[in-house]
Amino acid sequence: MKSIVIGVIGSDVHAVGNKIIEYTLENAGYNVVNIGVLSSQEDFINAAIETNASLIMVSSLYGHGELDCRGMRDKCVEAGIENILLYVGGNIVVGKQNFDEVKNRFTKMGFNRVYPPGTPIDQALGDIHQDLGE
Amino acid sequence: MKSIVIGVIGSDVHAVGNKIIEYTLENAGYNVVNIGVLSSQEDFINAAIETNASLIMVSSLYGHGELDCRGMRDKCVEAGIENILLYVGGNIVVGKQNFDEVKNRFTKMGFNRVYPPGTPIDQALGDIHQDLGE
Amino acid sequence: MELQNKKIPLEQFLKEREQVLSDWKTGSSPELNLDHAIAYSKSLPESKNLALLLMKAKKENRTLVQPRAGVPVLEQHIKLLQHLESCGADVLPSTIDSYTRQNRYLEAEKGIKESEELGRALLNGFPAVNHGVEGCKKVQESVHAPLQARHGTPDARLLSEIILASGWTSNEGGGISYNIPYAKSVPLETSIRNWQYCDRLVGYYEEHGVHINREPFGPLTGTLVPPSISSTVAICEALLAAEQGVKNITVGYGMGGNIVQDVAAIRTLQIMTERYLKEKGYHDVFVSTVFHQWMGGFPENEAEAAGLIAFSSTVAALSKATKMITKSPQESVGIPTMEANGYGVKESKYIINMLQDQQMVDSEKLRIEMNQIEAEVTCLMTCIYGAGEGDLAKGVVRAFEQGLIDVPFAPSKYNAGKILPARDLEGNIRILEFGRTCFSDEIKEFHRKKIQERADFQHRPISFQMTVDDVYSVGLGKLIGHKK
Amino acid sequence: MELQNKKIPLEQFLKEREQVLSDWKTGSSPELNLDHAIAYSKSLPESKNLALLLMKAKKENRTLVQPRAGVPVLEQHIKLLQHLESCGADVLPSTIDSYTRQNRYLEAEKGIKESEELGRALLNGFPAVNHGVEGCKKVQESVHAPLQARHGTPDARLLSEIILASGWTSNEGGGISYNIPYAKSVPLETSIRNWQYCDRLVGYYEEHGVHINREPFGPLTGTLVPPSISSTVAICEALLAAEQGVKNITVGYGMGGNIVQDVAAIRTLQIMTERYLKEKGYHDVFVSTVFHQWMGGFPENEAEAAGLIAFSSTVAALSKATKMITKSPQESVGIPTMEANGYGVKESKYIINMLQDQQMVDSEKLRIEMNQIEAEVTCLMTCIYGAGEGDLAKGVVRAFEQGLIDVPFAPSKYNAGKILPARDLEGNIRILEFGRTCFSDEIKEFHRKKIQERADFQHRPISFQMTVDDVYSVGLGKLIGHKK
Ligand code: B12
Ligand code: B12
Repeated sequence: MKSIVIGVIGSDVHAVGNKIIEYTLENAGYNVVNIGVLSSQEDFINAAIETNASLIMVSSLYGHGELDCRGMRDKCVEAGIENILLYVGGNIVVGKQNFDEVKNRFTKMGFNRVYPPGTPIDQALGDIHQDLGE
Repeated sequence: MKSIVIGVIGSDVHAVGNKIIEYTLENAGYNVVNIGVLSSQEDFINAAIETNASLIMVSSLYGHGELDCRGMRDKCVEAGIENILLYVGGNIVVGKQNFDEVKNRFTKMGFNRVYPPGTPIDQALGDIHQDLGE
Repeated sequence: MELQNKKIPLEQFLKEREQVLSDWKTGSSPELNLDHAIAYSKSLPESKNLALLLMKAKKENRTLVQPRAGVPVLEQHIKLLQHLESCGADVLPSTIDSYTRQNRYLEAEKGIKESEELGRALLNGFPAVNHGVEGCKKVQESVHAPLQARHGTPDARLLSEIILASGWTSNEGGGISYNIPYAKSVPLETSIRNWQYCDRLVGYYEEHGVHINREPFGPLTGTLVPPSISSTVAICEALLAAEQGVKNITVGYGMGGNIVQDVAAIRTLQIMTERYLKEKGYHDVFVSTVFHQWMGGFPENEAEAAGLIAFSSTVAALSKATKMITKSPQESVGIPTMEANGYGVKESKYIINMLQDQQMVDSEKLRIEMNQIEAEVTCLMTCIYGAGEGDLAKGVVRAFEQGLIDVPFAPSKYNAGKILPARDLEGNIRILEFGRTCFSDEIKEFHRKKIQERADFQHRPISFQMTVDDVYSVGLGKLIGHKK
Repeated sequence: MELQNKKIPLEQFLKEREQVLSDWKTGSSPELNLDHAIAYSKSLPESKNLALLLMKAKKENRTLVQPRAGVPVLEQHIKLLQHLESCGADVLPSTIDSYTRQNRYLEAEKGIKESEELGRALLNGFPAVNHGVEGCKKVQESVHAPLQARHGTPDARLLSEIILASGWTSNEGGGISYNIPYAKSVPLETSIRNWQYCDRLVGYYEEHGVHINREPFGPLTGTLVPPSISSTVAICEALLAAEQGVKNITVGYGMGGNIVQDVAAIRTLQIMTERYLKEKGYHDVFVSTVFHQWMGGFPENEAEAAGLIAFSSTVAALSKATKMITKSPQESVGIPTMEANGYGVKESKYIINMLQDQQMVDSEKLRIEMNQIEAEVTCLMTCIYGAGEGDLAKGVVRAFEQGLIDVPFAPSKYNAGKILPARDLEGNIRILEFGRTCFSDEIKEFHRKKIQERADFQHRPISFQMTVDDVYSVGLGKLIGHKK
């Protein structure tokens, strides 16, 4: 059973989606490590190392995602988990922006998959399945 | 007391505005000759000649205004009332169109004043007053 | 021949039919052969039949959503309907242009041509007669939902022939509701007689196993019509239709703005239409209701218009009307773009779905308002039958002639035009001036009291200015008009 | 010092104040001198005072309209508020960004700078502390309507000082409602103590003749919160505020979706808050209510979102809440543009005006729902006071500790998080799993019955999946969640 770290980054307290992601991923057969809301990049990375996770799913709902996610891939590299998969989703920037540009920004930051607002977790299950290859 | 001919042109049956225009213009002190809905250009012109009116106010609500109003000025000229004032208002074309273009079309047809959708009759009282100079 | 409420004999109908079909070139299509048309209608899937869909919806206590829509050019019209369907419309319309409504097919022809040439619509609807059965069939075959013609045609005989032969399964209108608000000098005898033909045609289809829905136009002038007036007209037209063999009728009502009065109106309309049909011996007619979103002047601002659309939908959902007709955020400006029309559908459908499991709660207040409408309708119906010495068709003609029933703001010279409506303190539509309408003294007293309360509260005299203020008010953002 | 529900003595307050003001550089502004601040506040026109405006609106049975809005750059923020005012907002907000809410002023500073440089907002609100009294005053002086800070800050002491000294006349929040939904590991003792300070500050202003409004944050997590839970929190915060000298309180509620339950909730909230305040000896506190348009996940489509906004407004108007907080058609996507936010205001205001003269009709059903909420709140309040051995502040802390009161979906580890809500067959929010909440057996039985009815109807087991489906449902266009 592969492990996935989930959580909500930065000063973000949106907890509802996070609880539902946990429930959905567990139902889909993954070992879910939920570090909850108000989590720092370090919290995510430490949890991933401890549990030997294959994927970190960062949620950011409140708009500061761009500020909060910068440098996360570098920190993974430093921590020795350079190959870990990084997903980000929720409402990851402030306001309604052209999503291609947003995706581009986060891809450059080193995220493997970037989801537009309103993508429920169920819609990402296919990607996870494919990327984790189970 | 100057006379104004009012009516609704073509196959148009929108009667509410017409009744309110009659009421408002009478209250404003004009002699109103209301030929009602479903009126042809000829109906307007005959009424104007009969009552020696200074102004014809054409209402068109239903969208066919452009088809119905064409050639009206020429008919006035033919009938010998070439100098009569012609106003048109209501919802004079089909759909939401750039009003400058619409105004242009009707001005070219020989209308002295052209009103955009949602101009209640009260807002035209100033123009009437000015044009009829009383 | 004298007008009476009597089913048109088959031979007479068929003879008249020949004449009707010769009115315009598209009437000579072989597709208009009745055997052929019936066979074709029977070949269509049940899901395209509005009569059946309404029965299903009513059983499920659901409200169907239908926009108005029509443009002159065939391809554009199909595209428009497909878009509206994709936005969630349960029932599709084809709103007919105003030249066709006045049987001016030559002008409609010109309008189609110019619209094609200029690349913008010059007609305000879909000229179904000019497009003929071939065109109308193509429309029908391009969509999944049932199709209905919506118009305002005093003489819709040829139009009705064409749309039914094209597999459209509903026709809006009636001898009163498509005359009084839509014509100036067509005698009621004429329009009622013409609509008897339209209904007889539906009866013919029914006799041959094809269900067709008929829908009297409820809102009339759309402008401050007291519920009892519009309900009475709807009930009369339902009865006239039933006599000709119509079996599936949707009676309509245009939103007034007071939630309790609106729900009371829909409920009473359903109950009383069924009651009168039974009472007059029509036992197998299925009755449903249609609620029209606000039919008077709309606010210009699109956000406000969107608000009014959702508010209308909320009331419709609470009333559990079987169908609702939507508006668009561009209503006050002009015929909506495809997108704006779809916006109205999507927004409305969302509210209907959200409120699927809620309805207006029973209360004393609702009961009182229902009783009031019932008393008024009973009063009007009684005097209509009285005027006709028992014959409904004659009664209607005479009642209008004598002003016993009177529709506010109607353009027809066959309407007395003496009645004046105004709102009371809670926004209910009441009657300020009765003209010669045959309401009982008790009813008149009720209305006078309500209007007086408002006059006192607003410190103003009771006058036409009150009515005028109320005509403008919803467009300006209030339900009850105020002195400027 | 041990937490208790007791007015903070003046000297202690003033001493603590020195420390608070030294938290960030803007705290040293001379404008924060209390004499100066009070004098300035008194110099402002009455029309800018929210406490007074609410009293006026309540008397007139009117519902005020207020959006949420905040952007990082000062000039942009002013422009935004001026636009919203021109769209008809009666009360103006300044929604504070999330770094400020967590007292991370350094990060907020960075966010302002980058937003200025990139020309787009990187913060999700207006960082009032960083802008200081000078900036906040400028905002206030640029608009006509009263200003309120809206945030979600467990420690809002410095923020409160700054906004009040700037002439803003209302502060949203409370020791429970700005902790449980907005924090993970801030102990309730701490946030309640901090909000006692904020309330004491308001008390100080009141003692010196300046009316200030306080508004507990009603909706909590905005997600299927049963009305009795949110009402109990609001009442507790009203009582805690009153003890510190607050005289003008607006208790809030986030729309649930069943119209009867929503109106019952607003009515009960008004009545019970007043009752508890009187009972506990606070006789001169003015209570009003605020209704939040749907606070859970919004539909993505803008037409649907516009529908939901108008539907929310309709319910608010029928409930006659004193104020309503609006949403925008872009809610599900992100912080709205100025235009989208104004659209929500215009649409909402239109509905409020339209329904000014109507309210929810009294009915048996409404009475039952009100009684239900009353019984539940009484139950919770009794056990909170019990847990605190008579002291409300202690009681709240212990009740949360023991899970006697429990907020669904809250992120705080000081919340038990065992309660699970779900809708019944009519869309009322009920409780599926009680955790350790101290509801009576009778109350539990009522909820179980309601949920069982739904399970039977939907042919499904009672489980968390029901809750999950209900979390998604409104965004997907239904009130009651269905199995996929
Ligand atoms: C009520 C109404 C009806 C009623 C009319 C009842 C009756 N017999 O009077 C009914 C339901 C029957 C109806 C029918 C139709 N209608 Co209609 N109707 C309306 C509606 C909702 C309100 C009109 C109204 O009474 N307003 C209140 C009065 C007081 O305002 P008013 O009419 O605008 O008049 C004022 C001003 O315009 C101005 N004014 C008018 N004329 C003039 C002239 C001058 C010189 C000046 C200065 C000012 C001026 O002063 C008046 C008083 O203040 C409007 C949309 C709207 N405005 O919200 C559509 C509308 C006018 N209808 C429309 C259409 C298309 C139709 C139909 C073809 C059906 C359809 N497709 O839906 C039929 C046409 C029938 C026909 N042959 O004419 C369209 C016209 C579209 C366009 N121009 O692009 C509109 C705009 C709706 C829409 N957006 O589609 N309608
Ligand atoms: C409920 C809510 C709240 C509640 C949250 C309660 C709580 N503690 O959980 C309250 C009222 C407290 C709140 C507060 C705030 N909120 Co809020 N909130 C919402 C709202 C209405 C619904 C969120 C929700 O619960 N949805 C239901 C769940 C199931 O969906 P979800 O959260 O989107 O999660 C799903 C998907 O996004 C996806 N997903 C999430 N993460 C990931 C990650 C990956 C990798 C993948 C594949 C998928 C995925 O899967 C989840 C499950 O299906 C949204 C708007 C909306 N969506 O309609 C705003 C919203 C998220 N909030 C917003 C903001 C700004 C705030 C505030 C700053 C206040 C404000 N300005 O109004 C504060 C922030 C507090 C903080 N420090 O974080 C903004 C964010 C703006 C932006 N990004 O531009 C939004 C979009 C509203 C708006 N348009 O302004 N909020």
